[in-house]
Amino acid sequence: MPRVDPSTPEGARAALTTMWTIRRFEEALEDLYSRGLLHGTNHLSIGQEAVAVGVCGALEEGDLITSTHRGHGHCLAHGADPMRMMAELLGRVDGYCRGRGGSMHIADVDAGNLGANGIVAGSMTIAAGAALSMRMQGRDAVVVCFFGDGAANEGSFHEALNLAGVWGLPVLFLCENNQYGMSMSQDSSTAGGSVAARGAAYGIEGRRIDGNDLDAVHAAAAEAVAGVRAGGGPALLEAVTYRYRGHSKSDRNLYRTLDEIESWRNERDPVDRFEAAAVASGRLTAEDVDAVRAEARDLLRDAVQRAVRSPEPTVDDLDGAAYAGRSTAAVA
Amino acid sequence: MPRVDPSTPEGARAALTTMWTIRRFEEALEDLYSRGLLHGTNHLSIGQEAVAVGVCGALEEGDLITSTHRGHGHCLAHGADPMRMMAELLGRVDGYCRGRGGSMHIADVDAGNLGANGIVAGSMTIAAGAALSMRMQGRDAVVVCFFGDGAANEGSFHEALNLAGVWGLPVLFLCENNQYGMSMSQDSSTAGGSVAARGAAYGIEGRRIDGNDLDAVHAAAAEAVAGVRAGGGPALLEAVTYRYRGHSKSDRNLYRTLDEIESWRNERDPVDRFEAAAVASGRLTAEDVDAVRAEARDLLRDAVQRAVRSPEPTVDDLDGAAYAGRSTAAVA
Amino acid sequence: MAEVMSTSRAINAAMRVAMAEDPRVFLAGEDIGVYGGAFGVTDGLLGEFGAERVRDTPISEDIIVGMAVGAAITGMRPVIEMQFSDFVVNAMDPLVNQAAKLHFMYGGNVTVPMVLRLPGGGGTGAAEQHSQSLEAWFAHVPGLKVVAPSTPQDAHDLLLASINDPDPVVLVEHKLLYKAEGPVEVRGSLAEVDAAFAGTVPRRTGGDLTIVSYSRGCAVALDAAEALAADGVEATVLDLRSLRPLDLGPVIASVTATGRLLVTHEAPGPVGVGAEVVAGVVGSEAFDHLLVPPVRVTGRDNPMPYAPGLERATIPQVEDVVAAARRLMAEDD
Amino acid sequence: MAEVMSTSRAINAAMRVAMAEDPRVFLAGEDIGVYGGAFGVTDGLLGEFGAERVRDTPISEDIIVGMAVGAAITGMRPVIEMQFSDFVVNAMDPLVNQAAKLHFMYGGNVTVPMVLRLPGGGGTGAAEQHSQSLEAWFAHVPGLKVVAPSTPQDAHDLLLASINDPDPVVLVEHKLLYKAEGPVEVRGSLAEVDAAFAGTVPRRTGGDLTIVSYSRGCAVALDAAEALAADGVEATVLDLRSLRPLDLGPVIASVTATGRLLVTHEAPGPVGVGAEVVAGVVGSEAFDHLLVPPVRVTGRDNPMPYAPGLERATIPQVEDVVAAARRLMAEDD
Ligand SMILES: Cc1ncc(C[n+]2csc(CCOP(=O)(O)OP(=O)(O)O)c2C)c(N)n1
Ligand SMILES: Cc1ncc(C[n+]2csc(CCOP(=O)(O)OP(=O)(O)O)c2C)c(N)n1
Ligand SMILES: [Mg+2]
Ligand SMILES: [Mg+2]
Repeated sequence: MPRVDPSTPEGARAALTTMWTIRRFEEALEDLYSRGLLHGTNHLSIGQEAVAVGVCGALEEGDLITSTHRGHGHCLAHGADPMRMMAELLGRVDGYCRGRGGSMHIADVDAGNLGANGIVAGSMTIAAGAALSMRMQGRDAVVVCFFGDGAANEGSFHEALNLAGVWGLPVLFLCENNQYGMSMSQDSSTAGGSVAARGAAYGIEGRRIDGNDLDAVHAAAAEAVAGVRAGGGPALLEAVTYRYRGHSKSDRNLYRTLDEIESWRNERDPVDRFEAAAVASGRLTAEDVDAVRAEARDLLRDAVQRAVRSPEPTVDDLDGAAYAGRSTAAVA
Repeated sequence: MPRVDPSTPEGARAALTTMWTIRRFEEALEDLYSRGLLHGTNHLSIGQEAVAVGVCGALEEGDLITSTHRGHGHCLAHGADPMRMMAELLGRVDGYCRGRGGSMHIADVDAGNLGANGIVAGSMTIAAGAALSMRMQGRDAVVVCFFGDGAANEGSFHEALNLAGVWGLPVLFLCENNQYGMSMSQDSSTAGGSVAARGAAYGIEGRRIDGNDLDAVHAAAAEAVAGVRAGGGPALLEAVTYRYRGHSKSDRNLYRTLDEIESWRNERDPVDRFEAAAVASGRLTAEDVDAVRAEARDLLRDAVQRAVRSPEPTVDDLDGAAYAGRSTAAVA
Repeated sequence: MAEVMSTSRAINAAMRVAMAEDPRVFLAGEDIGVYGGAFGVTDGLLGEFGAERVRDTPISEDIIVGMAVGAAITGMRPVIEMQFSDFVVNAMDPLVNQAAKLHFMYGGNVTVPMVLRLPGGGGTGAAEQHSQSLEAWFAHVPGLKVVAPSTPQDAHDLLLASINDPDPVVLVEHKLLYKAEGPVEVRGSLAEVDAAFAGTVPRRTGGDLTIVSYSRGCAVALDAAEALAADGVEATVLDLRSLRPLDLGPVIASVTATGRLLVTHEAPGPVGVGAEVVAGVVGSEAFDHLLVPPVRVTGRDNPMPYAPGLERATIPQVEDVVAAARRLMAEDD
Repeated sequence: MAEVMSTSRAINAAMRVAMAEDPRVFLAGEDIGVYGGAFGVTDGLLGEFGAERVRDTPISEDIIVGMAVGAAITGMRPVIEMQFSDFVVNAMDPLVNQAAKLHFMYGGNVTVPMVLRLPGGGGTGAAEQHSQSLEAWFAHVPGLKVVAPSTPQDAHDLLLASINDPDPVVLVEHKLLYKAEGPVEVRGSLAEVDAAFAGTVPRRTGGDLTIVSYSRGCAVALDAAEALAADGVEATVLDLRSLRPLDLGPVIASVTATGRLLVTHEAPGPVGVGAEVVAGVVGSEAFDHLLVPPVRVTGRDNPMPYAPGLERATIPQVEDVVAAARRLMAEDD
């Protein structure tokens, strides 16, 4: 039974809360960055919330995910504490990685998030291995492997889908197609033009879905996960969505038009759409929506306040930290 | 106009001569090896002659090929001198690589063979680059990239087909599907079960053909090459064939049955089939066939005799040889 | 003639010179076109030379480098950018098994004139997978050449020399140097720069101590030398510039004079370039002139962490070099 | 208890012990099942443990290693074979950016207990792309451990210790050692072998000279030492066994006594493991005891050629080590 069922009032409320939490989280990062409190770079998922929330909501306790450089949404949707994520981004000891990993490398293993990855497609082979592991241990878990449209052109994509295919591994490959890999449009980088269609090359039926429709994402993911869990082998979904912000801090948005961005934001925003759908279907009232928004805002405000109070790691924290066992330093 | 047209008597004779040259070449290697005169390992293409000869015959002057670890056939079919190949395998200075490369690394650049490659799928990305190069130089040439069924599971396959697809590069990807990648059957290693079908993932129409029917291979290759040359972008052919010998010297043939080998050898041998077809269609007489066989035998005998007389390289030959320009040794 | 410009502009100018002169030269990499590259190094070149010669690629590092090999052996002169040097891990086959070996392995029948630009190093908060200094690997591989400029002028010249080189060259670029400025004489043509010049050069001279580095390490070394000078310790600072081949002659000569050797670089110490410098020097005639054991000041032996304090602790700082140099001076005078 | 067996049998026996004891241990690689691996090392294990635990993979090195990382961080203990070490170039991302970094980068929340077996080295006529010794790369990477056995017993024990290790371990196997025989005590369980033992050990002792090597280089070094002994020169031969961490204590102690250091390995010299050994020793208290400059006898600095004479010339031979040792003895007595 999935953790969040948006067709129910409680589920709809939970899903909307998480979508707003993600959006507010990303906005809080922008704010911290502009105030010079955040270093490094980060990749925001504003506009893509329905994919993370729809998919992770369709999972069960014990299911695993692997995430990407644009992973804050996946992480939150899979149950992470915003305070600990924020602490990680601020480089503090209460961060999920004790401040060692930062935005691109948040792992929340207790919740089943095996980790974001700074390497495009880097987590795809790891996801296949985790899926094999679940099967060899007789665990019923499904692994969801998030990846971008750009990642689908890496050799790792191919090797992962092929191995998952021949070994029938319980993994759902979830392409979050926000239509650009940094500056390259999917058309200019992807022969054939479709990630979903590539599934056929591996005997996997790929499906393209509207990634900005939370209900649709949830339904498609739930169906795919059920098939995978039932032993049907890997599945592939391509959720079409859009990122409003630049790829990262260095992006001048020269490769797309403002009109394009505006039209997605104004006409297809996943949060707006879900609020409207949930109210129209009677799952939520307008008051519920207001309450959820306020809740997310307060949650984030609190998370930031607590995160900034977390101490910075000290250099001793590095001693022996590269190894779980006997470290280099111990002998050399 | 292709270099060899097997539908004509002259073309049929030329094609048969090359097929026999390849087979005799491989047999000569077995003989040298069993007499302790050949070191290292080698990968024989006995049984696969129709692919190399059919495809290379369909090319024009100036067209390029890239080859694999099982490349003797490609090399001969693309115009190499058996004496210089043999000298290479014997590690002599008259070898194509001055004895430095051996069986897996014969390049005959003057004839347009950019080289065999010891890395499975290693030449696939190189072929794409060569194709780009031809186009940027305004040359009309087509590049044929030979690769095995096993190679189709490497990430390089994916990246090569994708790039060739998006950039519309003039390359024919020619999968020589001998049904095994060392010990792994295509079924057990290849999700989806077909290399040709993978073309669709890149917007390329792949075709599976009978790789033991020289006329069919030639026709399909000629058509594909013409399309590529006309600017149609990359093409993909999967020629189904079979290797009679073990993968290499260490092979105990535990992964297949003797029956399977025998049935291919007895019922589908490409040389037998072409001889029968050519005689039946009146392109060759039985006497022609005998003459061709004798010619190939004599050619190889002569090649071996001359190759063994070629001197071994001396150590000076290594000085500065790793660099075309100023070498490390010159400064350090 | 020389004008002040940043390292990234100096590299950009070198690409412009080479492309204007030689139609065989082309660029390829991820987001190098309209985006101008993750660090803006190729900015403007798409407009000037068009999409055939400034090629945005899919996110496919293996074929970016493999494609370059195929183009190079058939007459082109590709100049390739890895968006971050860390991603070259996805292209080690075309680089090491192909580019480095084909000329030798094919008996001299092909040459592989390609340049691989690798923006590397830490200090930007990009963490473990976007901050590595991997040059030791390439310096270990016969068939490759490896250069690592520390000044805008050298970045300009070494890129031109690399493009002119018949062999595959890895250009180690440090991300923190991109914005560093200096006087640059923009060359008029490829031929103006001779590859043979890429040897070790002094950046400062002093008789007490020899400090060797390359890439961004030179700035650290120079700052340390200034701090030491305030104490009356005069160091020679040598910039290797080329890591393969490695030009140890000037290092040996300097150590013979000073008797003290300190090598610093950002990459971790074990089996790093510093080990080669030390081993090369002690294996030479300078051995007899060494007064104290040579010392290495290298990156901490852990992946590059994200938190600013940890990152700083992982990268050798001026004070680390100064402290090590002081210990060297204190020993065994 | 000990029986004489080849290195490949000793490795095979270690896999059997580990798999029988620990259900988390499984094998994966190309043609390791019915074929028994390109070098027969996994022969028989498929029959014994079945296809779920002895997994033939497609020819896809990136995912062989990446899959192992994913399995390791979720509770399994994969033991992976690269068919030839040269193909690890296709798997450098999962090895270096993932396996080596995840434990650190994720703040200790995961461990990566995997073993990567790398059959490497030349001498088989397999030429440039099937003969490399790439261990210097891995020894440079924090987060990896690297061991390189020279005897069948060590191959057995180090594999067991590696499987028992919570960190990713690269096991450097030399193809020419597979058939080399020696006495092996097959262990009864994983726990019998303590990872901490993997330090440097003497294979021979002598007071005139310290020769350091690892993997197949130890056999060359020992033969050279015997030849030198015939001349009255007694060498200590030290086997490093572990390249990361590197246990230089015994090397430093020995050099302090002998005053002469020779390091030999098959990999090319520049930025190789030998450089680290030399730099580590001269950076230690042994510095003051060195009578002559340390010397490295390494692979020739070119790709491994095919022709037997050229291949031989590229790999350090016993006579090369002997000649270098004689020069060392002749200097500065
Ligand atoms: C192997 C690798 N190549 C390149 C990069 C640089 N890079 C980071 S994100 C990115 C774009 C990825 O596009 P996509 O997969 O569509 O994900 P999105 O950013 O759109 O979420 C690139 C090129 C990287 N991190 N890793
Ligand atoms: C990258 C790489 N992985 C593995 C190998 C070892 N190997 C050599 S040939 C071969 C089988 C290749 O199968 P296929 O592509 O079908 O070619 P075939 O041998 O059947 O001609 C393997 C696994 C290699 N040479 N390179
Ligand atoms: Mg995208
Ligand atoms: Mg095959």
